[in-house]
Amino acid sequence: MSDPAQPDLSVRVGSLALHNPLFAASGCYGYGLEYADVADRDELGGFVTKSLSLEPWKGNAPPRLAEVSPGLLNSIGLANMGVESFAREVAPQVTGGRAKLIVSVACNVMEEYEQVIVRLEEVPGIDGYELNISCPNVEEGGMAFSRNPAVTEELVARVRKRTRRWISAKLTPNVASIVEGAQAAEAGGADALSLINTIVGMAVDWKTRRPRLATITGGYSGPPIKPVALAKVWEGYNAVNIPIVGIGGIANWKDVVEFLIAGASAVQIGTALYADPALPGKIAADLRRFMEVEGVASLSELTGSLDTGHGVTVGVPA
Amino acid sequence: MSDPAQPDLSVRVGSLALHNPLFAASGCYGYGLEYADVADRDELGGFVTKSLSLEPWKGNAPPRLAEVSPGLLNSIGLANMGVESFAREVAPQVTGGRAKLIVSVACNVMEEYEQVIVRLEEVPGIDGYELNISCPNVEEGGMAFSRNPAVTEELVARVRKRTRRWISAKLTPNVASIVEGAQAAEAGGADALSLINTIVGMAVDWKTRRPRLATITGGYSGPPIKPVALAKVWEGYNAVNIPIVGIGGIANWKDVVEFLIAGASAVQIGTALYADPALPGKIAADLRRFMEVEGVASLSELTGSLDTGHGVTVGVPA
Amino acid sequence: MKHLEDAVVTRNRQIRPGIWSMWLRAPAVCAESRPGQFVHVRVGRDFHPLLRRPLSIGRVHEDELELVWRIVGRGTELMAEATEGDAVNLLGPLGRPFTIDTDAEGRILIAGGLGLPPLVYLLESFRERWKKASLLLGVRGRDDIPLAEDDPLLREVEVVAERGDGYRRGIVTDPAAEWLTRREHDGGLENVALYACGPWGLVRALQGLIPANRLRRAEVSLEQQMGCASGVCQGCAVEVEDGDTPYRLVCTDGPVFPLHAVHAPALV
Amino acid sequence: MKHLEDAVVTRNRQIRPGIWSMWLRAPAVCAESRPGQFVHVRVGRDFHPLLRRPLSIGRVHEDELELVWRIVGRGTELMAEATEGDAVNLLGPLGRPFTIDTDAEGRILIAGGLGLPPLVYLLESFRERWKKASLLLGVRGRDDIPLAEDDPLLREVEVVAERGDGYRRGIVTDPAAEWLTRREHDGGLENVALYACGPWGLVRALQGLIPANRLRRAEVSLEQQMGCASGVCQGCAVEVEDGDTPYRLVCTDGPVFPLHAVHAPALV
Ligand SMILES: Cc1cc2nc3c(=O)[nH]c(=O)nc-3n(C[C@H](O)[C@H](O)[C@H](O)COP(=O)(O)OP(=O)(O)OC[C@H]3O[C@@H](n4cnc5c(N)ncnc54)[C@H](O)[C@@H]3O)c2cc1C
Ligand SMILES: Cc1cc2nc3c(=O)[nH]c(=O)nc-3n(C[C@H](O)[C@H](O)[C@H](O)COP(=O)(O)OP(=O)(O)OC[C@H]3O[C@@H](n4cnc5c(N)ncnc54)[C@H](O)[C@@H]3O)c2cc1C
Ligand SMILES: Cc1cc2nc3c(=O)[nH]c(=O)nc-3n(C[C@H](O)[C@H](O)[C@H](O)COP(=O)(O)O)c2cc1C
Ligand SMILES: Cc1cc2nc3c(=O)[nH]c(=O)nc-3n(C[C@H](O)[C@H](O)[C@H](O)COP(=O)(O)O)c2cc1C
Ligand code: FES
Ligand code: FES
Repeated sequence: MSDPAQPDLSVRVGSLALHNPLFAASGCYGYGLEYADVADRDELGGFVTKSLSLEPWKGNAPPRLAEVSPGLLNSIGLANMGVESFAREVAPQVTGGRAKLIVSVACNVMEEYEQVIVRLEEVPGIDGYELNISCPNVEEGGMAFSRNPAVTEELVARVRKRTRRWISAKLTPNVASIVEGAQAAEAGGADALSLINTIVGMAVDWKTRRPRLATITGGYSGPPIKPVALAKVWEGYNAVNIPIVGIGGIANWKDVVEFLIAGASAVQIGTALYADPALPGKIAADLRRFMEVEGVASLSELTGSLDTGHGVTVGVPA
Repeated sequence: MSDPAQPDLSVRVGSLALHNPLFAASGCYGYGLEYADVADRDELGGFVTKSLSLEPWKGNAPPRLAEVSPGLLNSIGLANMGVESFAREVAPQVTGGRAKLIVSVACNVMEEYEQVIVRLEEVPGIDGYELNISCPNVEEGGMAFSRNPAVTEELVARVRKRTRRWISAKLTPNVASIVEGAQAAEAGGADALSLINTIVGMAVDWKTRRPRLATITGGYSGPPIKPVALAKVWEGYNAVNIPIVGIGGIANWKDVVEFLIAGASAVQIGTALYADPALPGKIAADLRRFMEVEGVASLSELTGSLDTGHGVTVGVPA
Repeated sequence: MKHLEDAVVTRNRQIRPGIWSMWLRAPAVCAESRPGQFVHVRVGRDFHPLLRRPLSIGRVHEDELELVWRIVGRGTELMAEATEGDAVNLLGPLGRPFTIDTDAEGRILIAGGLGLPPLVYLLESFRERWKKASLLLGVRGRDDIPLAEDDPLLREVEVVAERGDGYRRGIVTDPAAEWLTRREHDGGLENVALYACGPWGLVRALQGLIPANRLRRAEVSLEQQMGCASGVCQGCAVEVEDGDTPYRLVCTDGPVFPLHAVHAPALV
Repeated sequence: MKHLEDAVVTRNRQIRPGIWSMWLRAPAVCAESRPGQFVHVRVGRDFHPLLRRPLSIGRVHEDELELVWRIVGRGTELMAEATEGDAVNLLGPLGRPFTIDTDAEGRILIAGGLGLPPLVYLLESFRERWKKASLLLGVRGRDDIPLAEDDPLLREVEVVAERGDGYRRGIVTDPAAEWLTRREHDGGLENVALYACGPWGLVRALQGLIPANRLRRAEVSLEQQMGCASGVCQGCAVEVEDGDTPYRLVCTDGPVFPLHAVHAPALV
């Protein structure tokens, strides 16, 4: 509950108003119920569900996780319950709180994105969608969608026709430049961009000579990817006019402030939730302290406030 | 000095024979003289010089380094003495040892690569060239070269015409797929590929709201990039027939073994040298122990030995 | 219901070379814990290591529980550095426990190495109600027994050691096979419940030893790399043939599964 | 010639809140060290933190040297945890020292905060040969003096504190300006050598206070983020107007530069 005497953490991400800038990231908070015993969902500004597909997906062969100190590789393969179970059984339990409910959608083919959205439009209380077009762990679709700007634009545009709800396009960092994809999503009608999904990585067991993930490569997440994510947020911020949700390696309030300064309007916390499901509440408290101490009236004034001073973009070698 | 009773660490990288698989990476060992007081150059299989351009380059504005625990961001901007000073003053002092001398070359335009090579061809004792077409810290050329397969191929082919010496093309990981660039370099006549250069990253000072590098973004290196580098080496290994030199986050002998298993024929140690210039000698000793304990007769048998077993490539979601 | 609880270390000591036993005061976790469940332990500070470490709940005495582990990496090493009074954050109790089968007439518990702690917990909970339950433990040698030499419980465990070391020499499936044969003769296997925990080698051997459906119940506790330990990340999948999908989650569907339904992963 | 030397801690103590002094036995480094040089210190184990930390060489007594630092982050924190007998790997001595100008007739040393250690070293080396050298130190308050309260050297330093705290209240450029004015009257400035080390604010103030080329010599020691500290990475560039390129490396061209040639970086 926000104390009126305390700093107000609220931010807007386009049409989406959040009581604080902290989302739980897709795949790191289940469907919103799993951590209910140990953490108050309403301490989050919002949460993004595990990506849902039209039918349930079983995911990839195990092992699906490898810790690579101090980060994580995963090859889950979008194992999920499918839109129908979510819409019927889960959604009624997770709507209506202070935390906005953003449903992530991931499919193999464009038509299915539309079908899933059509089904979700029947469910009241959903605050928006995140189109996961950036999963590195599936053979068809996934990351390939967001690597192709034309496909990105068409996909977003098709979904846009099906809903008035908030839409964010979640893009992959595994590209030469995020600019084309970001502009394509904007052109397609996205309300926001979610940057970034995981980075392709790999781990090997030197003793057995086997890959540590059954799929050999997987998606890299956690604190080590923060510098890469910050660069993509900054790149995206300078390329589009829609707001950006920053994601990648966030584990404390300073990380949050850095993402905002680099151009994010809100952020998502992913892997760090596994270590501490109650982290968002702690970060929110820390952010209030930060605002007080530093005299920040509104978090949104931080967004894109990077002081490049005499800083130059990459210099021409003399 | 290699004891004949001890395991033999020698490997071949195409036509290049090394007494051990450890190179010092470009930019992390200067021109071969700077660490001479504290580490024996001949404990290296080879070393790659700081990238040289036709004229001396002054590099980017400071600050040029930001530690992002436990990795490093740099925006050096290829500050270097230029080929002439190297050829005249430095080369005579660093040739002729057991450690192979690989000269790295980086220019803004293709013609200059040729000019630098032509000059270096006059210098005896150089064992090969590494074409740095992947620097993220310069405005022209740099990373842009290796993001364009046609340019990569032409550049390698042009240099190929100028020299019979060993050539490796150093590629950027900041692309959607390394396959096209790798195949282009192979088609152009490269003897090997060096994978990877740094990953674009950024760091922000939350207090001052300033970027921690004057150039805002820079190149990310050190242990956190190892999973990304391993994935690129594996991707490259499966895409070309020329050998691969693995680079990225290597800090101990296990890292070396993992890179070999993933497809590298030799490796380069970069950022970790700043912490310990004497590291290569220690890793070489550890590799000997490893070979003895694990009964490995030759390191080259490790190259690409990844046991994918029933491991599948990324699975099709059911 | 699971808790996030700052448990307080009341004792932490090395009980065998590289094997540690820690007692923690954790009233909330203890109040709801059942044998076969585990806790997800926050080790280290900040996010080094990043993930928690899953450890089986060993004995539970009032509001204290025991964890027993072997040092295998940074996480387990850090846990060995904790001393009395330190706080250790636990997420738990987690997972589905062993089935306490009130109608079974024979109970055999089979542990391989560090698989012992949850079976010790199970044994103690059986003891409250029934006299008879046999606990077999297979180890390489004396140094691998996850009980201190001075632990009174050691007398209740039938140890089989590959190296002998003063115990019966052999592998744990030997006495297990004998027990089952004996049992088949006097009373039959139909009312027997078997509980196991240990490495994949043991799981496979037990699957070979005991034909499916001959026992009233045969359960095994599995391990898998874990992220969330709460059914969130879908990371801890194992192949288990007892549902409509080929995979089950160790953290929420398990760690206890029907012995015959589990498949060893390809990479093990 | 520089060395990689496993130095042994002979004493490590907190001398002011958050300020530490460590003495290390490091015969190889000590044998060749000169005032103004620094060592690159390996802190932590493995590669956490990844980089070494540069610290000025403070006093050198026989085969022991002193490091004095303020805890500002993980690296300096870890150094505070070292105790007598621990080994600390040093790379050094590094960089160009202050110029020991045998012909100068007046010597003024001006330190800001943690800029003191190299000037103390310089003062001691002057003392061997000449009586007179003035060392001025500017700090916020008593707690920021990088010398222990019981250190006899404290009596030889003219402390100026912003908060007073029993010392002259003000900033260090006040007594510096007075000293220079006095000197100008009796003897002139042409034979004076000035040595400084401190934050950029001090450097700028001194540049304003003393017109270029009025002194015989004015040198300042700079800091910059460092990677290799050996001229390898080109990471520690600063803008210095005394060569053909706009940048000079703090680790090899410096850390000591002509006062009037240095430019504060844009991001400071
Ligand atoms: C349900 C369950 C109960 C367990 N109970 C016990 C117990 O009572 N006693 C005991 O000694 N060990 C137990 N383990 C194994 C224990 O979790 C690992 O030994 C421990 O996580 C290793 O961590 P580390 O940092 O020391 O090793 P590292 O080598 O650093 O571990 C690296 C990564 O692998 C994971 N990991 C390594 N081995 C295992 C494993 N076997 N199972 C799951 N994750 C692993 C770690 O969590 C970490 O993510 C249990 C595992 C599970 C899943
Ligand atoms: C030549 C030289 C001499 C120095 N002498 C002293 C001294 O005698 N006493 C003292 O207290 N400090 C001195 N410093 C500053 C000292 O190096 C930093 O305070 C220290 O590196 C901070 O490390 P950290 O891990 O505690 O902080 P962190 O915040 O973790 O540092 C992060 C990164 O910034 C670098 N860094 C931070 N501050 C500085 C700085 N001012 N200069 C260079 N790198 C920095 C670190 O090396 C590291 O890479 C000197 C610096 C230089 C370049
Ligand atoms: C185990 C795991 C599963 C994930 N599943 C999804 C998913 O289903 N959909 C999605 O868009 N992102 C998924 N992600 C990516 C995260 O949402 C996030 O983009 C990424 O992990 C980077 O953030 P972090 O470093 O904070 O974890 C997953 C990440 C992890 C670690
Ligand atoms: C400070 C610095 C300077 C570098 N300069 C060059 C360079 O001039 N040419 C080049 O090809 N690579 C350069 N690199 C990249 C390294 O050679 C290497 O590819 C990269 O750092 C990854 O390896 P690492 O993680 O072991 O450092 C530089 C890296 C660093 C950290
Ligand atoms: S560990 Fe996350 S679902 Fe089991
Ligand atoms: S710190 Fe590497 S060149 Fe100075």
